[in-house]
This record gives sequence, C-alpha cells and structure tokens, in this order.
Amino acid sequence: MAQIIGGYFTSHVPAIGGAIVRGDQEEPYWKPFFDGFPPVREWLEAERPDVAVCFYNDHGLNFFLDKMPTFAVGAAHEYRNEDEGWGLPLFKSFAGHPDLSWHIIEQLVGDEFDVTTCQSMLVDHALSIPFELAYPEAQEWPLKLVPIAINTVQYPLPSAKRCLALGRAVHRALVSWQGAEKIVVIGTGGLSHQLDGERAGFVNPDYDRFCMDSLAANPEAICVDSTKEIVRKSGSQGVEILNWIAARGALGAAPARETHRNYHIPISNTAAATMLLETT
Amino acid sequence: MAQIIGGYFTSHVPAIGGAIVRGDQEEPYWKPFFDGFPPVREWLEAERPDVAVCFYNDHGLNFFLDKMPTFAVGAAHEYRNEDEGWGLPLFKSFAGHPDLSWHIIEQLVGDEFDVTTCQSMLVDHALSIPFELAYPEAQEWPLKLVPIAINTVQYPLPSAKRCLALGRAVHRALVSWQGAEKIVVIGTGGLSHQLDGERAGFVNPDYDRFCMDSLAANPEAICVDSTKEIVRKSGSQGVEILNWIAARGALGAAPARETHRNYHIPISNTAAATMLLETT
Amino acid sequence: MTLAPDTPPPPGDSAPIFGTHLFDGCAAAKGYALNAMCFSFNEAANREAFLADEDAYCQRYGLNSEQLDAVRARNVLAMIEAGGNIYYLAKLAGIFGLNVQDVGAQQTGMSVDEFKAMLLAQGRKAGED
Amino acid sequence: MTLAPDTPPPPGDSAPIFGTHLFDGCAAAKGYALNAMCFSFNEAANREAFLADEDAYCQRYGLNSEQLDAVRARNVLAMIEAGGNIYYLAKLAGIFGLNVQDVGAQQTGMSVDEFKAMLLAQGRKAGED
Ligand SMILES: [Fe+3]
Ligand SMILES: [Fe+3]
Repeated sequence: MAQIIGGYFTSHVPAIGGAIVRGDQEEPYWKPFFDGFPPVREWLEAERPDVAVCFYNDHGLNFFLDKMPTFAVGAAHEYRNEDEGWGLPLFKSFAGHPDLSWHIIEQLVGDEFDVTTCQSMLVDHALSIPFELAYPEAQEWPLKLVPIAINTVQYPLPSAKRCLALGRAVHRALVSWQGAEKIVVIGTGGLSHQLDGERAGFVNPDYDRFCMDSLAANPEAICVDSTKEIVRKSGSQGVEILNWIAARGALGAAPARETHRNYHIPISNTAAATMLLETT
Repeated sequence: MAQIIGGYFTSHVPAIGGAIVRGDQEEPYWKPFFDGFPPVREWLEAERPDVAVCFYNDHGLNFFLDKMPTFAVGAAHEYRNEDEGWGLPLFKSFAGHPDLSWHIIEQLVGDEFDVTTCQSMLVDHALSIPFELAYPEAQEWPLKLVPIAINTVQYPLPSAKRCLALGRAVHRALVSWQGAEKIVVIGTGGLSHQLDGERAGFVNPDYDRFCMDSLAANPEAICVDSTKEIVRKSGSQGVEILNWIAARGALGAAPARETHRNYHIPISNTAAATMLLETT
Repeated sequence: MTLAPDTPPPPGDSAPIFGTHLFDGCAAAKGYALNAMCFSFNEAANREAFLADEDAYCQRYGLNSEQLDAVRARNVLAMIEAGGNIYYLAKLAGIFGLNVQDVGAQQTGMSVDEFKAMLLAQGRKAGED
Repeated sequence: MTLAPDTPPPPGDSAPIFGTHLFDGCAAAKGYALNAMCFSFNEAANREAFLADEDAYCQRYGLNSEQLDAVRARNVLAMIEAGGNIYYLAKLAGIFGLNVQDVGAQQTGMSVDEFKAMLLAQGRKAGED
C-alpha cells in the first residue's frame, strides 16, 4: 500500500531560479528565504518519497488561451522544462509515473472532475523551483512526478472550494493506489503578491498568516471566499494559493501536523512562504 | 430575453459529407436518411434562430492526446474547419458569439464544471455536417455558434449523468442571458455504431429506440448506465449519445415535445437518427 | 463470426465487451507515438511524406516494432493492439484509401461486400420489428 | 500613491479591486492577438525576429492600433488595458530587459528603487507585528 507522507508548500518566484544559479543563497536578500528549506530537506532525506504529486499553475509555457484547462493532469512518461522567454535557467526533466497518473484521472473523472489529460506536457518554473529548493544537490530528481495544473490565468478561475474538493479526490485516489510508493504532495505559488496593475507590489501579511494558520487543521476556512475575494485579499497572483489548497486537500480531510513554517517579505514582489505538513 | 426554441439531434457520419458533395441525396442508399431533414429545415426556416449551441465530439482535428479536455467550450470569434485527412470536403467557417460563450463559461465554472476554454478552435465534420444537413442552401451560416466538445476519445469519458448535468448548467446560462437572440441547441453523433475491433459493424436498434423514446420526457433513463455499459449497448462510437444527452440537458429539465423523428440503418457503419425536440 | 452476442450484460463494469477495446490510459500510454504520427496526417504534406518514405516517417515518430509491423501489414486490429486509437488510425487508413467500411470488413474477417450486406441486413431486420 | 487601501471589502463580487484588472473573457477577447504574440516569445528565434523588426512582427500577429501603441511605448498598463495578460506580457517585458520589479515600478509610477524600498518596508512592517 502506498503511503502519503505529507506535503510541502512553497512560493515559486522565478527570481529564485536566478538566485540558485548565481549561488546567492547566503546573500542577505535571499538568506531569510533559503533558510526555510533545511527542515524540508531533512524530512525528505529521512522519508525518501518515491513520487511527488505537485499542484502548480502554468505561466504560459505549456498552455495558451486556445486550450486553457481549469484542471490539467499530466500522464506523460517524461516532463521537460523549456525556455520560458525570460532567461531563466533550464531546469532538469522529470520522470513521470503514468500508471499513477491514470489511476488519479480515473478517480477524478469518476468523481465528476472534468480534467484535461496531458500525455505530453512541459513544466515551468512553478513546478521546477520547488524541487530545486528541496533537492539542491540532486543530479537527477530522486522521485517521479504527477503534475496537476490549476488555471490561474483565464477568469473564471475555479473556486477555492472546488480546488479543495479536487485535492480530496486526488487523496482518495492515492489511498486506493495499490503501489508500494511513498508519496509526497507539493503545493506551489503564492503567498500574497501582485505583478500587474496599479496595485503591483501589494502584499498582505495578515491574510497570509490566516492562510498559513488555517492550512493544517482548517483549510475550509480559506475556501469561504470567492476567487475574486481572494484576489482582493491576496493580490492578483496571490490567487496561486489555490495550488496550496488543492495540495492540502490531497493530504486528506483529517487534520495534518504543521512541522515547519517560514515566512519572509519580500522575494522579488512576493511574500514568500514555505510550510511542511505531515499526515497524522 | 433570449428564447430557447428547441433542439435538433442528428448523426454526423463523415460519409454524409461525401454524399452531399456528390448530390446523392436522392440515391436509394441515402434517401431514407436525407428524408429526415425537411421537417428540421421547415422548423428552422419558421423559427430563424440566431445562435446555435452545439454539443459534439472532436475526431482528432482540434484536440490531441497532449491536451484532451473532458469538456471544451469555444470562445472564439470564428471557427474554421480544416483538412481532417480523409478527403472530406472543407466545410464553411462559423462566426462565433464570444460574449455568449463567456456567459456560459462563467455559469459552468461557477457550477463546478472544470471546462477547458478555447479562444481558437477548429471544428470538424461532427460539428459541420449537422449544419450542412439543416441549411443545405446556405452560402454562409445564418446563425452564430457556441461549440461545446465532449471527450469521446480518451477513457475515462465523462458519465452520461455528468453530461446531462453539463447541459442543464448550459441551460441555466441560456435562461439568464440578457440578449434577444433565439437559440437552437444541437446534439450530434450516434446512434449505435462501432468502427473499431472485432465487433465493428455492431448496431443496436432496441437500445437506439430506448434512447429516442427517453430523450424528450425522461433523459435521466439513459443516464442510469455507466459509460462502459453504454458502449456495450451502443457500440464504441455509439457513446457519442453523450452529445445528445448534454444537448437535451441544455433544453432544460422540463419535458420537451418530440415533433419529428427519423431512424435508418445503415449509413456507412451507423444506425443514423434525426430528431427534433421543441421546448414547451 | 457472431456479431455482438448481446446476452444480458453482467452487472458492473468489469466484464469485457466482445470485440471492443476501450482506449484507456494503458492503451494510450502504449500507443502515443503511433497516434501522434496519425494525428500528423491532418496535414497533406505529412501524408505525402509518409507515402514517399513510409519507414523513415514512422521512425521519425519513434514507433516501436509492434507498431511498425502493424503499419507495414496495414493490420488495423494489430494497430489497436499496439495502442492505436481508431479516431487517429482512420487518418492513416485514409492514406491507404480505406474507409470505415473497409476497415470494418478487415477487422471482422469479412469481405467488404459481406460487411456492407451485414449492415443492410441489420437495417432490414430493424425495419421488420 | 496609496497602496491597497484595504478597507473592509463590500460583500459580493461586484465591487472592483483597486488597481487590479481581472483577465476575464472580455479582456481575453480583446487581447488575443497581443497575448498570442507574447506567447510566441517562448522561442528564442521569435524574440530575435521581434528585435530585428518590431513593427513587422507585431503586424504578423495582427495587433490592433491600441496594442501597437502600447508595445511601442513599452507601457504595461496600456498593454493590460488593450487586453494583455501579465503572464504573457512578462515574456515581452523580458525582451526589453525588464523584470517584474521594473514592471511593478512602471505601473505604480515609482522609480525601481522606490518600488523595491516599498516592498522591503512592507517586510519590515510585517516583521514588527
Ligand atoms: Fe507564479
Ligand atoms: Fe463520430
């Protein structure tokens, strides 16, 4: 039987990729953010998960407006990163786990989630950076990937409630998976930030704290708000909290144990956070 | 206020396109099928709808396995047909109705349908042939289009129950649409047929009759079966009845009035049917 | 061959359907290269490239040996067994000049005339009801 | 400029959000050509083609005059007003050597240093809590 060991949650700001390439981890600007990762790494080293189910949002690498899915589930043998157009480093490829992907997809469609299935899929910095942060020494990724992309580009976005339900359906799939793998769940993006508009630079530490405080034991509290209300409180890209909410759902409905938290303003335009939740 | 005048339902067998180009409508092989259309044409001439909401399935023109949506909603200004690879005639382009598309999409995502939105979208014979049959003299289509594609290619397919619910959510959107348009709903595909496997050539008139008898007043009866059970009864492409079910849903939950029916075996490998349902 | 021995289906979805191959994730994972090649045949230039050098075109899409053999043999059941999906395979069949009735005949082991007659007979039978 | 006058939000989703432009269907329909052009900048060759002849590249994607003016002026707010989405516009900004902090500064009418200082100040303030 598979085992869901827990999940980690982290911002995925593109600039982090640049800081890693330059080796800026100890620079005063970056250190408060990178210091959030040793506990995550130690936990992963101790647990050694075999598969990651990662909830993220594509930033215009794999999806365009011609076919913009609300929820997309990867079912590929391999996931490559490619040029995103802003001089980001090229990140390492991931091995897929198509059998688990299809098992999850069967559960989701059976539970009336109308997913888009992706048997060929590029993954962008939003997926790669959380692995770079968690496995800084890896020559190749030590675990397989099931990526799940949530639309945060084209309104209407799915509601937080729907994203939590998506995650919980993924959880049911993981619980019924007959493989022997250890599974880690990852949620990427956020926390509060806004890139576009006259409100660019907006962050909201109070709301971020509310989200972090709710995540382990009461994620429903974050789901009371409409997507637009979340944008109001969290910024137009703060809505990436949807990925965190779905990932939290994939840990199951039981309370999880928060074993680590880091929060720092700013990284680039973002209130950056890292959390570790273990299943109980 | 918009008015939903009713819907027509028809098979979309590619060979129909060839028969139209050759002018074979009066040939003994084709006449029993084409004879099903004069009542549909007369109704459309009397009602003159301004917009069509058409539920169909793509046969590998616009969607491939890299991004295969369960439900895709077009939101383009124009929908072109293109070469599908088997020498089919090129069909006329459609003008879109992006405002109505987005209104429908807002309703669907709000009602927790996880649609893929398509602001650029090719439409194949499954969408074009029903218009060729209904408007044989048209130099250009006299109505605008909102296309909704349902996955019948990659299993797991959505359940019939989910497709009916999708249609009913579209109905709610149409009812709340503030435009003055007359709207016709179209469901394409089926009825029983099977192209692939040792059971190729399978048709099932008893099941087809059950579907046709249920459509107007009790579409829920068709939704009792799982998708696989529908394939068992209807053939692997007979599952295109999902488009009919969704289209029926878009007429609303109230009983509709069946004002015309035609059924003929075979057109190519298919038990071909045409039905007209008017809202009451 | 008995078409569709439609005995009352057993309850549950586990029972197989005679002569029917659902294109599930397992089939899709196996057939991706073959289906990708067939999808490319929406473009006339690709159909011509295939006709000009069939093996080279198949290699370019990375077909495995089972898929290569099935394509060389124009054997639709073998293509399906190798993960092909009929919606994409139909585009390949079109290159060979085969329509869905030719493909149906091949898969059922009938001549095309027999296959067409079988369909017409089903129509007559349905009309008699 | 006052950042985020975050008075308690009125109930309901109808109230606008200060300085925030949700990329809904209306914006998307308006901005398709601009966003399609920006999406093409995932490929280095396309970025080079744009740099080599900016107007010709914009014409190829059918930008309207509002979009053309916004691109020529490197004016991000005008691009958003013309239907641009920040996820795609960021790829265009990258060609001009602008990162998200440059873009933030431009949109808020600050210098880049002021914009960065504003973010650092928010961090200090949050730390004081
Ligand atoms: Fe992001
Ligand atoms: Fe069809």
